[in-house]
Amino acid sequence: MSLQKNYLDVPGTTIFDAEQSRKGYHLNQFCMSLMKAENRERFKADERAYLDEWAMTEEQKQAVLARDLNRCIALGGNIYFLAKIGATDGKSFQQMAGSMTGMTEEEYRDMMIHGGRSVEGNRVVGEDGDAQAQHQPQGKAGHSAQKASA
Amino acid sequence: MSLQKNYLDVPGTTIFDAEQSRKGYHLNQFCMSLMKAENRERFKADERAYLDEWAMTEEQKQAVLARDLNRCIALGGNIYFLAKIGATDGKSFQQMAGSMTGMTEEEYRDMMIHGGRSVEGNRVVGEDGDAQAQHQPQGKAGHSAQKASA
Amino acid sequence: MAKITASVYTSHVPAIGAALDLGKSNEPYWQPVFKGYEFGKQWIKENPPDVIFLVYNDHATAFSLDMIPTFAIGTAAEFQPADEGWGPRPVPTVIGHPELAAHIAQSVIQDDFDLTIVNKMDVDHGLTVPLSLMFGQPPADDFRWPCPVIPFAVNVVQYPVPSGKRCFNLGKAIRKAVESFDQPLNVQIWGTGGMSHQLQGPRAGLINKEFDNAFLDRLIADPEGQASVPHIDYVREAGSEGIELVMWLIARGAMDDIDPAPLVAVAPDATKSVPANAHPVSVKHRFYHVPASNTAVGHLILENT
Amino acid sequence: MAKITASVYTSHVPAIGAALDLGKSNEPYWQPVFKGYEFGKQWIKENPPDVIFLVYNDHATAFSLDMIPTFAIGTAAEFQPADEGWGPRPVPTVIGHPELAAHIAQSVIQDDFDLTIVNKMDVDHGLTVPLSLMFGQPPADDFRWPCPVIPFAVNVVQYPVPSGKRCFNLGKAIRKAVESFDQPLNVQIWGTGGMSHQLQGPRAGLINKEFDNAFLDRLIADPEGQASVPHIDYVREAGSEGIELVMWLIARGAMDDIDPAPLVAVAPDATKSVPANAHPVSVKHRFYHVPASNTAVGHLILENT
Ligand SMILES: [Fe+3]
Ligand SMILES: [Fe+3]
Repeated sequence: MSLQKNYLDVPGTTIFDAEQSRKGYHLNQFCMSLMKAENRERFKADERAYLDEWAMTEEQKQAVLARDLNRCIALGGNIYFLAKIGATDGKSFQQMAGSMTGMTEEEYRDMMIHGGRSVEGNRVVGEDGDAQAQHQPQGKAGHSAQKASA
Repeated sequence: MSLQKNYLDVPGTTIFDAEQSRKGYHLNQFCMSLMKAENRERFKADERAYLDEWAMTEEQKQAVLARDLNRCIALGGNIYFLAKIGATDGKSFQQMAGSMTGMTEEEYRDMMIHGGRSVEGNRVVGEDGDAQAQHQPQGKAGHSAQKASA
Repeated sequence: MAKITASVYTSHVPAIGAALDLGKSNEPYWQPVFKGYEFGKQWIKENPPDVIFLVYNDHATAFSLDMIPTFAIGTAAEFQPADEGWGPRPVPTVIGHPELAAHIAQSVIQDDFDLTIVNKMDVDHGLTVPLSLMFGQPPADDFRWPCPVIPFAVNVVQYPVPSGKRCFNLGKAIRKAVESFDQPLNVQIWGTGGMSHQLQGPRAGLINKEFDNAFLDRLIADPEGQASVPHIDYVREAGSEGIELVMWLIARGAMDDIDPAPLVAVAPDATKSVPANAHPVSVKHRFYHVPASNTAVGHLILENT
Repeated sequence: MAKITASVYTSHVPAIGAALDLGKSNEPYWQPVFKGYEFGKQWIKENPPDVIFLVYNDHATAFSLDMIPTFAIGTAAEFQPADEGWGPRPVPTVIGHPELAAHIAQSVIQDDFDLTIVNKMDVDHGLTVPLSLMFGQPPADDFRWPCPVIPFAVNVVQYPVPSGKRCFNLGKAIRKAVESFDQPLNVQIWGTGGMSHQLQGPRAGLINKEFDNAFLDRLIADPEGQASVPHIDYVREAGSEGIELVMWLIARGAMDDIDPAPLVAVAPDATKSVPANAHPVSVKHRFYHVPASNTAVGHLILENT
């Protein structure tokens, strides 16, 4: 590839382009299969066995089992596909989105009620906004992590 | 519709446009099903029963049973879809195409070997070429038909 | 002759559908959202369309990674509400308008838009939530949407997605197509998706009121200018899913105040003469609210005059 | 940097595949057909491409009426020969080039071509017969095609199909895309289908040698002029399936002698200055024969100089 990817410097953001799509093909197609009620039942009955039916990497399978959506996205997953896992778990889009910030459900919901995350400091990698790498995880989880390392 | 259909005056020719496609949807989708060997077997075992599984009109089913490809096309069929019926019968594209002219296989094959059908008189409805309505069916079949009516 | 009389713009947040379907619309969290649609519900009763041309995006529902059409037009007789993983929404089947849809497909393909024609697809919240917002839940004893709908799906999931300029020009071609249909239909065109939101990664929850309101201002007053804004600006300023806003440009491009000639790239030093606008649009309603779940909700109704 | 070095054009008659697969290529009926490809088989051995960008049409194989993409690019790692009803052709799996395909998709979508990206599809005779004609049957102990192939399917089954001008411009955009790929690949672009033939109705069997040869002349010397010929001329003169020839214009538009600026509609009175051509193409081979089954067979090899 040599077409410019001018979207790599947005912090905490992965653009689902052809390269991500290729990486995540089987992961995302597994997610699509959860749109059928009988597949959701089979997945819930034995997650590992169901995942082993798909040509996913072991890393992708572990990320799904751990419900680590950030990891799933790094491995080629797309949020609209991954949402089918959340739906199977009975989770809302807000719970799924919040889980990627490290915040608790309440913390994330509060942030949204108060107008959502500000774009200030979150436009370009290297600024100091709350979505930048140095401030992860967010919320109380991050505070304790920062205390622990201090 | 009011976009001009400037292709209605070509003799012996049906353009597969959106309107034909809508008319022939179930007929053509039935044909697609014959791309699977097991469906070809089921169709051959009981054609009528297999056709009754599809939301086709009775007229379309009759045209398929009679292998009347001209009728199938008039009812919304497209030749690339209909070819799956011929394939199921073990027929070649040349046999299928020839069957729509009324010529015998030999007559049609001879016409092709000698350079195919001429475009002269066959460009516009109303001319006097061999594809015009007044000269159907073609070949010996047509000669006898013309004698009988004379 | 058919005619586009108005365009409607709205976010299509899935949680709004869930709130409606679970009877939560009177909760304090949701009340301000639904209040913003009261005008629209009354307006559309007084201005009932014969057909809605509904621009939306599929969210990995009808289209997996096996086939990703940039633009897909639904020409089928009907479309079922999809099971997105929570079970299908309890809303009516969407009835299509195969004749008009096929006519529009024919016209815009001849105008060099390379559509994919779709005769079988389920429709997800991107299409059904806007219908719910504008029509409410149809009564059990007459369980159907008030009019046929032509679904028009735009790829905004896998990059590259079509440019703002491409979307705006497509709107112009759709208007031309509608106006050449020989039945006297009152057609509305809806643009859905957006506004600012991001559903993924540590930046999830991004909202940008300034961007959203500037977008609304410019969509109304300078849509051609807005059409030239590159995707990276949407992503950076309005979140990775904020890119859905390009779909609003399709609906906007179909309005009467837009010069129907295709918008082409203009050299920076070219002098552009802006003709006085003989057909201004009328802003019937404008609404903005934060949040609905992860998303800013925007809503606009424009009428041709 | 990747580079398109040559373009190959050929009919893709299914009966040719059947003749090869059933060992009939030495029969008197078929000998003149295969003789016409002897030059090409030798030429491609001496000029082996790294990748073939193969423009063809699907014949109701991968695409039913459920989804009809105007332009579909195959970005998968491999593509299986389809069972078109007679069982799959006994030819190797087609290996794709996902990186280059995705790169081309990204580039031409950004140039306003609204592709459908396809990650799963079987390929029919439209794609495999040209490979068989140019490469022969791969030996049993090394049963594979000599290089990767990017399938590019054009809708020529349901009207409206893309115009000649649209196809020609797409060729230009493909060339630009290939030339911006950062690996030094030798790319060939193939245009397949045609020449005159009609498979349906009382006019089945139509052949028009004059039209076909004039098409070949003009494709070589005045492709821009040929690109402006309307579809109805192909249908009337070259049979309902003769319309497949528009696909040759995609390959032709990607050659070096073509002005890369998009071809736009020009007012009849506009004076057009034709620049002296600094990059003429070289005609390596030209072949024409009637019949193969229902069809006239045409074949052309053009090299960039
Ligand atoms: Fe959306
Ligand atoms: Fe073909």
